[in-house]
Amino acid sequence: MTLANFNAPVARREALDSRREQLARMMEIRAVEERIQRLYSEGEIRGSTHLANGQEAVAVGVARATRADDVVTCTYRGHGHALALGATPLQVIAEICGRESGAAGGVGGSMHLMEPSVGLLPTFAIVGAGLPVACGAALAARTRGTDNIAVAIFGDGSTNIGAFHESMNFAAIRRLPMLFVCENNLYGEYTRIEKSTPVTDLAVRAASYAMPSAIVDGQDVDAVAEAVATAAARARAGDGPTFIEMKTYRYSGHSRSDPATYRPAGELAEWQKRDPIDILAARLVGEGAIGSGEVADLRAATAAGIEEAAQAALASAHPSPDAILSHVTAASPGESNRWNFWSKSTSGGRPTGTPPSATR
Amino acid sequence: MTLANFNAPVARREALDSRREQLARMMEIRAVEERIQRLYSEGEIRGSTHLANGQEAVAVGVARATRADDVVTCTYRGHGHALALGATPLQVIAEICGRESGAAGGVGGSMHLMEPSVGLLPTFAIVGAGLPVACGAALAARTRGTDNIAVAIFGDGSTNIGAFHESMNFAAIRRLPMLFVCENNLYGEYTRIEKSTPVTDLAVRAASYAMPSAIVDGQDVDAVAEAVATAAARARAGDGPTFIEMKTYRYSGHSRSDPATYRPAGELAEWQKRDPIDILAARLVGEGAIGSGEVADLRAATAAGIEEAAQAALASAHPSPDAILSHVTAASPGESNRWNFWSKSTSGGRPTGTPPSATR
Amino acid sequence: MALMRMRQAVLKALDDAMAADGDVVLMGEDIGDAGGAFKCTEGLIGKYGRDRVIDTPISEMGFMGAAVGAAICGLKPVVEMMFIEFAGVALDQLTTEAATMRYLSRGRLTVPMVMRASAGAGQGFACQHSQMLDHWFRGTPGLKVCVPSGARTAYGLLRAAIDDPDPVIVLEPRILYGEREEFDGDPAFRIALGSAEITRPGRDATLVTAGAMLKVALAAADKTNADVEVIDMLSLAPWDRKTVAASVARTGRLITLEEAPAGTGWGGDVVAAITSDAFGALKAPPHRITLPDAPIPYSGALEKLYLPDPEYVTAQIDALVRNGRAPAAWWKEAS
Amino acid sequence: MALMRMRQAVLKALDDAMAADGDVVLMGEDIGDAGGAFKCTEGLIGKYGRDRVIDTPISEMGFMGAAVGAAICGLKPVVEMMFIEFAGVALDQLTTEAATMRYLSRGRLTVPMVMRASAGAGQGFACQHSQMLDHWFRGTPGLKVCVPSGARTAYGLLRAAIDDPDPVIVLEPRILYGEREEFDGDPAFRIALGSAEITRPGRDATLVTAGAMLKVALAAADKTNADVEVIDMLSLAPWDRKTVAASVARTGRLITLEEAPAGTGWGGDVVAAITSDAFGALKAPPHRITLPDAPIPYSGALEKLYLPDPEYVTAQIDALVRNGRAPAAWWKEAS
Ligand SMILES: Cc1ncc(C[n+]2csc(CCOP(=O)(O)OP(=O)(O)O)c2C)c(N)n1
Ligand SMILES: Cc1ncc(C[n+]2csc(CCOP(=O)(O)OP(=O)(O)O)c2C)c(N)n1
Ligand SMILES: [Mg+2]
Ligand SMILES: [Mg+2]
Repeated sequence: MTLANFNAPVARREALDSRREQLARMMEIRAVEERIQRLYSEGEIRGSTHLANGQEAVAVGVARATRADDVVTCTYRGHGHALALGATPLQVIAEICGRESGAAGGVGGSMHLMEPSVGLLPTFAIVGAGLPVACGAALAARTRGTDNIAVAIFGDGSTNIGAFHESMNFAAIRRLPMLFVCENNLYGEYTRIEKSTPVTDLAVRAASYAMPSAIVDGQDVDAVAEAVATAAARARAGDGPTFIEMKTYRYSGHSRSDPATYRPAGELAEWQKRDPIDILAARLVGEGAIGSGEVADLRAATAAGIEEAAQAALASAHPSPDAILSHVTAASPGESNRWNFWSKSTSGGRPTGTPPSATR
Repeated sequence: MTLANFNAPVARREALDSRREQLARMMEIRAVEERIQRLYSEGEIRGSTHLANGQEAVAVGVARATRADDVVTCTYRGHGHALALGATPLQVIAEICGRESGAAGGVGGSMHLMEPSVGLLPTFAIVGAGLPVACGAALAARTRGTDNIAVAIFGDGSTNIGAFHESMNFAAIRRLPMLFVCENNLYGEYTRIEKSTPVTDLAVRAASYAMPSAIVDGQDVDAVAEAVATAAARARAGDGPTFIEMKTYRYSGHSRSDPATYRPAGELAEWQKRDPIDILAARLVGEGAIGSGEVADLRAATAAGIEEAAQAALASAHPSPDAILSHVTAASPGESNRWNFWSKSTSGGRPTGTPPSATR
Repeated sequence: MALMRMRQAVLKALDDAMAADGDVVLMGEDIGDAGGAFKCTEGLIGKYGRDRVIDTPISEMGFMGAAVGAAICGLKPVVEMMFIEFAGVALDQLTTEAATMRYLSRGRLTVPMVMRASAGAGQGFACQHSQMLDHWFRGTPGLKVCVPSGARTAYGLLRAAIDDPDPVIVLEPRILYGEREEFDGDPAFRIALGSAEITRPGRDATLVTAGAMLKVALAAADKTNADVEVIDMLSLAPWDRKTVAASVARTGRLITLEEAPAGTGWGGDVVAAITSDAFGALKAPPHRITLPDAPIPYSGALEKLYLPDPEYVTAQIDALVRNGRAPAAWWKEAS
Repeated sequence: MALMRMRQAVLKALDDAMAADGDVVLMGEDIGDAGGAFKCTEGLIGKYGRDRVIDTPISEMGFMGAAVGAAICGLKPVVEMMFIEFAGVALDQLTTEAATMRYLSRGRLTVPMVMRASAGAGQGFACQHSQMLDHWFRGTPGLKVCVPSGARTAYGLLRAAIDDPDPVIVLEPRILYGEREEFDGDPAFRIALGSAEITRPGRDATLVTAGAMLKVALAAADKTNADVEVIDMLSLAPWDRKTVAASVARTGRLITLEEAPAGTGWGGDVVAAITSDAFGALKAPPHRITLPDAPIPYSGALEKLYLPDPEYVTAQIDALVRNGRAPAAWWKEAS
């Protein structure tokens, strides 16, 4: 089962240079999330799953403004980021359905997507845990003399956990080449931000670390990309980390079948008026980058592609029982295929001769 | 061995209303710390011990501006606070020498002083651990309908640990009746603040929680007391927590025999020019509250009293072997003598009929 | 007698305890307005108000410590830890602060708090949301740990935990929340911490287990030809050495069924202690049935293989009773 | 052969590893300019610079996680945890993140990091700075745990830990830092993780121990009339089941001497496994010598009573070998 080609994730990342692909990728994320919601209802998904529809502009904006050999840590709400960074719909859907062709071979599930070839570490299921790890990636980049950066992506609720504070401080004091990207979608689980957090703009928290910060319209992919590009350039130049607050919104509930009845009436509708896909579509039509009739076609084509990926995922094999005991330590069964970030000898960080995982 | 009388700690706390006693208490703290340093050299102290000479004004200022039935959490650098709050020199020195007459019966040592009758919980040996506990005490005070407050005391270095952040946020969002008192003595162990912390004034960190803050001259006991009194009144009135940064300095090294060679030349001398005891002594002489000749006498008398306490501590019994297995759980051996904070039936929180621990 | 789901029993225990004692307060993420991620606190905020049902920020170290402080100062906090793994960001407050408070203060300051957490595998929450992790707490002087196996024991243990004057950790097998069991809901019902129950008497072997594994043990006991006594540990610390030792003295064989890899499971301590107590009575070497030394897989196909099922346990018991020796664990044969 | 203090051996191991491999970096509080709270990193910042010897803020979760990320991205971080108790504010990054990274990524992302921590009792650091706490890590799939017993083993284990492609925890008994031992400092010397050493051969009983207890065990072995084989575990996870089982098969008696209360000590798992492996050979019930179920007292007089000494261990061994049964622990008689 090799739907994705050899270089699919990196190629998909690089394709984001195209305006049209940016729009298509946002549509793809939306379609994947909607399909996953259905797969959940259909009983194909175990445990929990967290959708990010409504937040597509953040995912695509970050991916477009960073490089495939940068490192990204994000959370269980990571389907969109995985797709934007370059993981294929098959990898994502298959993982969430526990298939061997999934991004983690089916042992991780919805909360643990990853794709090393485009820098995505296994998404973090413990709130706050990805931030210190991103600091470490940034530290390694600097120590190893590359100009790579690390990007930590996390939610508004995560800014109340200790690891956030420790990471911001550590990154600031060591001027690490990294970005803190906070997706402020107004909710942490079922709790609205004002019930858990005494400040409205989380960007004010950067001042505790003398760290530059920005507040960005997270529904506008161009605004996201611009802010990320600026901060990334600063980080690469050795000028340290930046905190970027993306004001955004998740259309779905927190997880699984959460109907999100705790939201004030009309809030969702209000945000949907500024739908990130619509905003970009309108802009591209305005720019003449895409014909106005093409938007619906692109959407339909994307949906069809995702349906194909979903069917392929469901038709693909469950992991073999060997997977249970493999890759626990280096002494366990399982082919040794460590990803070498920034290895000098290869392009894109892939060590020579190692088959990329994306082809499973 | 009953040097301390029945109500000694509470009486000692209340005595701080007197200006003269404020000065005497600061001298007492200094003398105790100096004696402990010698006891350490003499081999009477095991493990580690952390002196707070130079920081006496913070201890006495906080104690004087709060009530004996408020709750205080502080750190291993807590000898001065224990004495200021009301624990007796014998309790403190004996504990540090591991004697049964010590504040923790000799099982705790230098890092774990306490005196419930004046609100001092066992001092915290884990950086940051006392802050959430103080939040809980404040929560209990409010839930139980008292006007008590909790005070968390901690160092500059502790503002970089996650528990600090989580506690500040929790206190702010619940408007807890409490104070965060940061003793910014410029060092966390052997590291100067600018090497670990990207901001100079830690008070700026309060803005992350929309919490009011103040920066106070920690060498001036009156400035300390005034800031604490203001914040305490606000907390008691239901107006929430305050962060107070006390600019201060420890004259000794971090612990034990640390010679503090990492300090820039002249820094200590510069701070000693603004010695908190000298500042108060001069002020009291100026006010006419004390004759200028009396200062030296008071100092000498204090030193003599401390020497007596030290001798008494050394002459007192080691804990009995029973202490090893007692008080592990309620089912363990050991008299049940739980301190009932704010119990309606007794004054000062001491439940009727329970012999106060301070008399051991 | 009515059937009750375990989550209902937990809710009733909290409700009854709060009604009986105004000092009992709840703390946790989304336990108030949302009623808890697993609906174990549903409706309580309406009944008892926001001062007693406290929705916290995502700050486990913060609110765990707040529970310690509140307990010292006269409340009886019951903290909900949504998944026990999250205690990994809050451990210090339980194992280092709460556990030593009574000791350090020579009995003057005590911490009557409870941390209840959902725990365990079987539902595809993957390796960071599926462990029991009792070993983080078990054996720490000053802490108690218990694990219910259904609605009745969930009620009895949780009420006992809230009554207890010291910190208690209750690990609620998440997979049992929706399971129903006969339980009359008697508000006076308690299960003494530290005491086990003989769930099924037998003469040939003693099968000691806990939590969600009880059901597997009982099914295996039904399947095997041997006459197996099944003991539900209920408390992992302290644990009921007397009951287990007496049983093994009768049966001569000890088997543990643990939802943990061997290196972290409670069975090591149990086997060592009982071997010492009942050495002369042992007809076969004690035997532990554990999870393999590997994280818990997400895939349903794999998780099913990963967890012991009644067939596997039956085969192990049969062999031990018949041959005096259990076969190697499946993963040892496999590798 | 020269005498070397354990702290010097640790320093030499770090120095040699850094010299040999530019990817090795150190992280921790006051390890740079100050040379470490226990002087195990003295001089290294001058030699290797601030990018490889990283003084961190007081943020254990932060820098532990940074070590995980740095390890994934090609460095080999060695984190110093000043006292192992401080891992209570950083546990998640080791047990939940580092331990599962290789598994979740199917071998693509690995975490070749070491956390070395000072641990253990005996010097009056009191109950929150004196524990071994190996049970927080031991048995967690994906993590290795080892404990040196002197300069030579500190060097051999730490070099092996740094070489290891997976996360390893090295618990250095603090009380041994100043102790001297013969060790030639051969930079090629390694002790394979997972292998124990027979420190003293004997025929009557196998006394298994680790860390600072080794000295007590050897002294007791000298005192007793029995001919005791002493095994230094060195690695607690994985542990050397083969060596211990073979020894017990010869001696017929197993005694563990653990610096932990029974509920948290490594001996339960060891006794259970060996009882299973060597059941037929056992002449007496296996016996564990542990700490009491109580926090560690500060007072020197009490801490001395609290910790097992050679006399106590000798009496336990003598009784087991002579009567086939060890006397109850001193605190059980006492209470
Ligand atoms: C340490 C920890 N605590 C609690 C949780 C449970 N949890 C999962 S998601 C979540 C909400 C996070 O909110 P936010 O950071 O705003 O991210 P969002 O889900 O909105 O993207 C919580 C509390 C967890 N996974 N880890
Ligand atoms: C969690 C934790 N990390 C590290 C330590 C070791 N330690 C003890 S005191 C200290 C420095 C604290 O500095 P600061 O907060 O400024 O307080 P000060 O000692 O100056 O009063 C450190 C790092 C500890 N006790 N707990
Ligand atoms: Mg959110
Ligand atoms: Mg300081």
